[in-house]
Amino acid sequence: MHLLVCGGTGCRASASDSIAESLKEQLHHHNMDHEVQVILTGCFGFCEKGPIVKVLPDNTFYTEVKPEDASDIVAEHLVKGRQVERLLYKAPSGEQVTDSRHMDFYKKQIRIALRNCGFIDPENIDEYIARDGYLALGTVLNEMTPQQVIDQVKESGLRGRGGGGFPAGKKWEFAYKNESDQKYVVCNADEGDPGAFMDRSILEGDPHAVLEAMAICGYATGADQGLIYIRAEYPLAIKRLKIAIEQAREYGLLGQQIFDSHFNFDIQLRYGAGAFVCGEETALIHSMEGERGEPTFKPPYPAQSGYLEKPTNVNNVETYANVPVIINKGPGWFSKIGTQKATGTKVFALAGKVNNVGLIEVPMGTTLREVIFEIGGGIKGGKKFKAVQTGGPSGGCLTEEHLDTPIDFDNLLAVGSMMGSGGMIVMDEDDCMVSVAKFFLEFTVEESCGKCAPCRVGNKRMHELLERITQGKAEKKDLQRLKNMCHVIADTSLCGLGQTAPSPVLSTMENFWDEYVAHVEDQRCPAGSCKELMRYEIIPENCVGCTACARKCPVGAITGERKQVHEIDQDKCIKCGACLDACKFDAVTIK
Amino acid sequence: MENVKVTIDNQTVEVPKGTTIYKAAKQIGIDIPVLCYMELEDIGIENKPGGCRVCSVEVEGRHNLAPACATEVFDGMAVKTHTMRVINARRTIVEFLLSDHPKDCLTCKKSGNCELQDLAIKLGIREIPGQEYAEMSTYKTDYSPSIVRELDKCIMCRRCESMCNDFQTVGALNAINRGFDAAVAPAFEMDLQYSPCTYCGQCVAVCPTGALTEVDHSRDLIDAISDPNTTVVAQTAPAVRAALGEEFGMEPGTLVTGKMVSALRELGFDYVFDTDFAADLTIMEEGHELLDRLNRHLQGDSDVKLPMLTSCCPAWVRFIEHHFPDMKDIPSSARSPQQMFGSIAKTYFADQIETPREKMVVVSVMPCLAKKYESQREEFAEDGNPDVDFSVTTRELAHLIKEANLDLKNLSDDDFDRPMGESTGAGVIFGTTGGVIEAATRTAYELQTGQQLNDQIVFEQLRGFEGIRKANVDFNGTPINIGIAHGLGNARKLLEQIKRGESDFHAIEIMACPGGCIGGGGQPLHHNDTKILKARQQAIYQEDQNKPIRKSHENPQIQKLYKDFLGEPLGQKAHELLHTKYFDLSRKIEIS
Amino acid sequence: MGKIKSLEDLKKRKQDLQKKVDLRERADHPEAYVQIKVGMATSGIASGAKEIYDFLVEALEKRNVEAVVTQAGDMGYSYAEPTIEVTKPGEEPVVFGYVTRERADEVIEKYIKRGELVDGILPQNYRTIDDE
Amino acid sequence: MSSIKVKIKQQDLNKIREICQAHGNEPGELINVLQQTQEHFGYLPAEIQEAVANELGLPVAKVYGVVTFYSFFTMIPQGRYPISICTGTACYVRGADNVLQEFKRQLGIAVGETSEDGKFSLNCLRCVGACGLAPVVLVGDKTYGRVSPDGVKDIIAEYQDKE
Repeated sequence: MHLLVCGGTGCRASASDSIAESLKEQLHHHNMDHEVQVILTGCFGFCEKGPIVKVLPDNTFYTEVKPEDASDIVAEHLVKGRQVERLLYKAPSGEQVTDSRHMDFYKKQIRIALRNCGFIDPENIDEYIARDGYLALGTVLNEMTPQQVIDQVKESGLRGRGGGGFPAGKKWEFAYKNESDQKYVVCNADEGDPGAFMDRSILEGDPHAVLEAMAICGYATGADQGLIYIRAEYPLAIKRLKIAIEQAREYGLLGQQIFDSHFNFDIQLRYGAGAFVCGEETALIHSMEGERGEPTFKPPYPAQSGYLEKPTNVNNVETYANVPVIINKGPGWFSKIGTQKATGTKVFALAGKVNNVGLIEVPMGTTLREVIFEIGGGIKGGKKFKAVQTGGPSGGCLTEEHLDTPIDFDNLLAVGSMMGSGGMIVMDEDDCMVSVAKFFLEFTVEESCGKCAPCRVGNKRMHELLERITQGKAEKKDLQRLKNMCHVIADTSLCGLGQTAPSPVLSTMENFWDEYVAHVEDQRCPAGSCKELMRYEIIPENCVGCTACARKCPVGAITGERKQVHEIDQDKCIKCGACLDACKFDAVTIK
Repeated sequence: MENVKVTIDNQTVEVPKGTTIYKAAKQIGIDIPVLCYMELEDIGIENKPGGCRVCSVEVEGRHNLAPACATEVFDGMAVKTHTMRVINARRTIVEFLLSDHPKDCLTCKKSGNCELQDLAIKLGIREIPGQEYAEMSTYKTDYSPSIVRELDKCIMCRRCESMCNDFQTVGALNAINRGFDAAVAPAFEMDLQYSPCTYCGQCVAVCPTGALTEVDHSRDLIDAISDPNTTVVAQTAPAVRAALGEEFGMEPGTLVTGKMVSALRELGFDYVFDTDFAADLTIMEEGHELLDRLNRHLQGDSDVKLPMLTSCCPAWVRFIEHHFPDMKDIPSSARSPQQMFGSIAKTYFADQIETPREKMVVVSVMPCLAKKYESQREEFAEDGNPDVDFSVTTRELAHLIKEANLDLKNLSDDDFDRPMGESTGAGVIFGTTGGVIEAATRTAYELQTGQQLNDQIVFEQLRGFEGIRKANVDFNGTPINIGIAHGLGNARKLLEQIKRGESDFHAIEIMACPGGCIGGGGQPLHHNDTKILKARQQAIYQEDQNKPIRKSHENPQIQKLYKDFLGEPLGQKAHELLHTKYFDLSRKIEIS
Repeated sequence: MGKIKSLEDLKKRKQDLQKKVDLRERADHPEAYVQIKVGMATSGIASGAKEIYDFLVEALEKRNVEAVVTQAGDMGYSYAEPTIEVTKPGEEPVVFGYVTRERADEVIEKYIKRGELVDGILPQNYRTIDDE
Repeated sequence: MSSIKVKIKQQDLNKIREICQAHGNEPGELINVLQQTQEHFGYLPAEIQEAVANELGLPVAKVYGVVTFYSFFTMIPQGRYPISICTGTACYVRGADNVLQEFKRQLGIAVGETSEDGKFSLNCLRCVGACGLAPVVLVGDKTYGRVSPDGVKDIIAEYQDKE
């Protein structure tokens, strides 16, 4: 039997390392170390209920496991064959699910990029090889010309998963056709989208897939050097990549004359130091060169003049992760999945107000409704769905009416959002759309490199105006001005960061115009979330003078004698809501 | 070269492939505004960050606007440069820029000569929406001896950064911070005086706004002239006369020597002298030093330092002191003309007019910002009284002339005062790249060979505009290898050659600014038109040609100076008054 | 392990390593393999189900039968314990009772390998969640 | 007139030299060098940047330009217990901002600052990938999930008495 323990970042944050250790101890105790193997894997995706322990082969899916649960899992399940019921996943319907294959969360998913995540031990190359690892590289080197490889990738219809959706094969071909004594293959692992962690999960769960794909790309484009640009804040992914690179070198799968061919390829790591704009490929290249990560005007494209001014192919982690499968199963197999214009699958980091937060991979063309209400299990706490935000700071907020939109690059663009790198945040009736727009703008303002005026100054001004709106200080004509700023910034910014920065504002204005108007005309926040437009007051008739609220108030804004009606000093009040929670007599109200 | 056809505002133009929209439009007289873009033809500097986006235009079939400065045309491209969409974008962007820009135009040094102001006027901007609550970047103002930095006015065009790093390789300025807080500044936002800045002033010369300006001494000048108890002496550098006229609407390259002298007299200077006189003096010292080193070298003295480098340019001197301190004994020990003038004025001339040096104010009019700093160097003062009290730029002088309501164009052509207004053609050509070394060659040749140059007085091989030039002059059988560099980046290349022992030059002239002093940081702004620099260079050569005497050692007032006062070139008195030494100013990591 | 020198070498290596992940591979697609559930509630264990389970896992691997052996709870045939349920790909599940090592051996050799029926088949009286 | 002197401890300089040499003293390795330098020193004060510039043959203005561009680099020493609040979108919609405000209030410091006793520093980071636990707070390597403003006090208290 195998015990798979999720070793993704989320689960590790809740001590899944110790769980694995405890399980091993317990197995030892019961003398079962030889029959049962404990494997710390990459992310299972079902982060909402982490840490996860999965028992194979019966697919028992234990959720929210603590190290001290190890003794029960071993003594009850493994020794006695009884599932530990209290650890089983309970569906939102309340029903216990005994086998992960019956979880709604996994039912609609097809795992290509995540095929090995939560399945193999990412620190063991043998497990990757056992799953056809490096077979694609071997096949390519033995049986195909670079052009044939490029043709297969083109034929598969694979498009860049980093945001823009540019056809990967075409990109490879550009790099291939630019002759040079030296070329580079770069993997963009500088995932900086707030609320996206799919690249990290792939690197943590299946690092070899990316290495193999980069080598394939190196062969196809004529590069013998690969560079992975990875966020320094991803220590686990870095560690696993380093191990994977070492193992691949040991096996001769990186290095000189791979598979006894004339092809040499090696990979180095470069660390990103916290700049979202470095997701833009020219900025990324400058950063790798030790410069400020500022984007430059294209052309020249990296395929013409990239790293150290040599032709360079840049793709992101998820894009690469698809490549070995395309080679092994054939482009035809791949292109049958998804839609005609967007083949294959897409990984999303599903988060926010859904029941099942986690990492999912669905075929292109799956609808937002399926993702949110089937895989995601609907809205948390039975609240009402309000919006879903895709594409992170570059994307937009979509509403009820867009729920049946099949997800692909073009469809999302058409409705005012975008695929982006795959963040998907669900919002409910308590979320103020103006505040959400402001949140994203704040991110853009912080992450703007400052090179071009519309992004540097324009976004700052937009953020200020949004701030005014949420404070009830804006006028109706400001809304028009805001719209104009959006259009100009989108129209004139230097790089994708600035060009798409207005999307969260434009899409919320488009879909939630009334909400903007309410803030401006009535100084009212319909979601009741804008603090400046809120007042906590005490209803004298209900107040019994129990002093509970005054004791809870962190800033001492509430005064009143015992058994006397209390009062809130509005100047001191920070609107934290502690008084509302503390009052047992419904004497605190929000206005 | 392949040509492509492009339609801009319904006009078709054929241009070579690779041409930008901006340049193609310019060819047919369509003016697309730019702010960050800067191309200095001939000196190989192009600043094209695509940052300001003011040049945005509409390209048919493209989803967003294209920056005209960076977008290359393609065959069949259709461009609209002034549609309402473009106008709206352009105006909105300039509103953005202004919303983060101080509104002190009334007292700003750049007022009337500011590219941002021009644009605001052109686009008819009357209000900046949201200004009441718009946060503005604030930085402390940095006053160095030469340059004032007011980063509040920085619009991140990055031109200064290009000049400081790509052209000068000084590396004092760099983009710092990011996003709204981004600006261009020295490390740790330190004051320039603690940075490796050479005060060349090329950052000031290209700054489109008032973020980088010169330290203004016009107030000191008014005070000095207004004081009846001081004798105010002017010296004017050669490059000033070739550029001052531009400030009064004259064609670039118009010589205004005589009118400038009139103006200075009108302003109330007691004596109007010429730095050219001191340039001749420099040649006497530097020329003799070169011959001395050369002859010792030819006699087999292996200790002698060759090549000898010129030392007239204070930015260049500061560059070697900062960046190549181990080579600080290579430049000539001769002081610059400005400083030679000062020390002679406050000794020889002060004696003549029986005025104590404390009562004399020597003011230099210079094309240069580093001269302000040079005049303040401790070694150029006696008991705290500087040889040159302060230096004003061509631009500051122009302001004063305008302030005094003088119509430069119609002033009479006056001559400089004597004795220190007498100069030769050799002194004049100090104002352009190659001029110092040509002047030195004229004198050194005659002194070394004992033969008159007569008709061959012009050394064409030393003239030109390329960044690094090499020439060989036959000193009657002895071939002398001469190198010339303008721009400190070019100087760096020659210095590194010397360091590696690969240099076979005997003498090298170095000027920090493009084209030499004519392109100095204190000159009328060229607004990126390097043709202006070339016109000024021609004017300098014209002035040389007009001079009856064209060799420094033939200047009668110089001859008299040596006879009556200094004695021999390189003699003891000359050493005291006309030579200097250099310091190690580099950054040093020391163990604490 | 040393360097992988050729594609053949890799394929061979994969063959050798396959077993490492076989169990997981099959768990993902049990319908493609012979599935054997061993009733292992307390009573099952008391009647020796654990030994049967161990025997099956070992024997199937030795005899190269691609199968998935899982533990199940009470199957509802307490009278016949230990019980096992065998589902061959594309076929209805068959439940065997009173399973001993010998009978288990017989199930593998006759029913699973050759498709012959053996003694001890119990009537099916429940539906699994899979069927829904 | 004299040169500008930058004072640094011998052992610090040795460490910087070691790091730079490990990267071949390549100017292109600036960011990797700074990463390791910060890892060693905890932050990048001016003299450290000067020394790195000197070793790599770069203008110190450029090094500073890079340091101030990337949010990972800091010139302020971090507290012994660096507190990071995830402000990724998932945490945001689940109330990270209120948690952040509460930390600011309780510690009396702004984001990017270190408390006077050097104990705590406060930073925001974008998505640690534990969205299921949102809002997430990190103290050093330890992760706290589903943190509410009420819980802030307890987290701080856990470290307050530690040395």
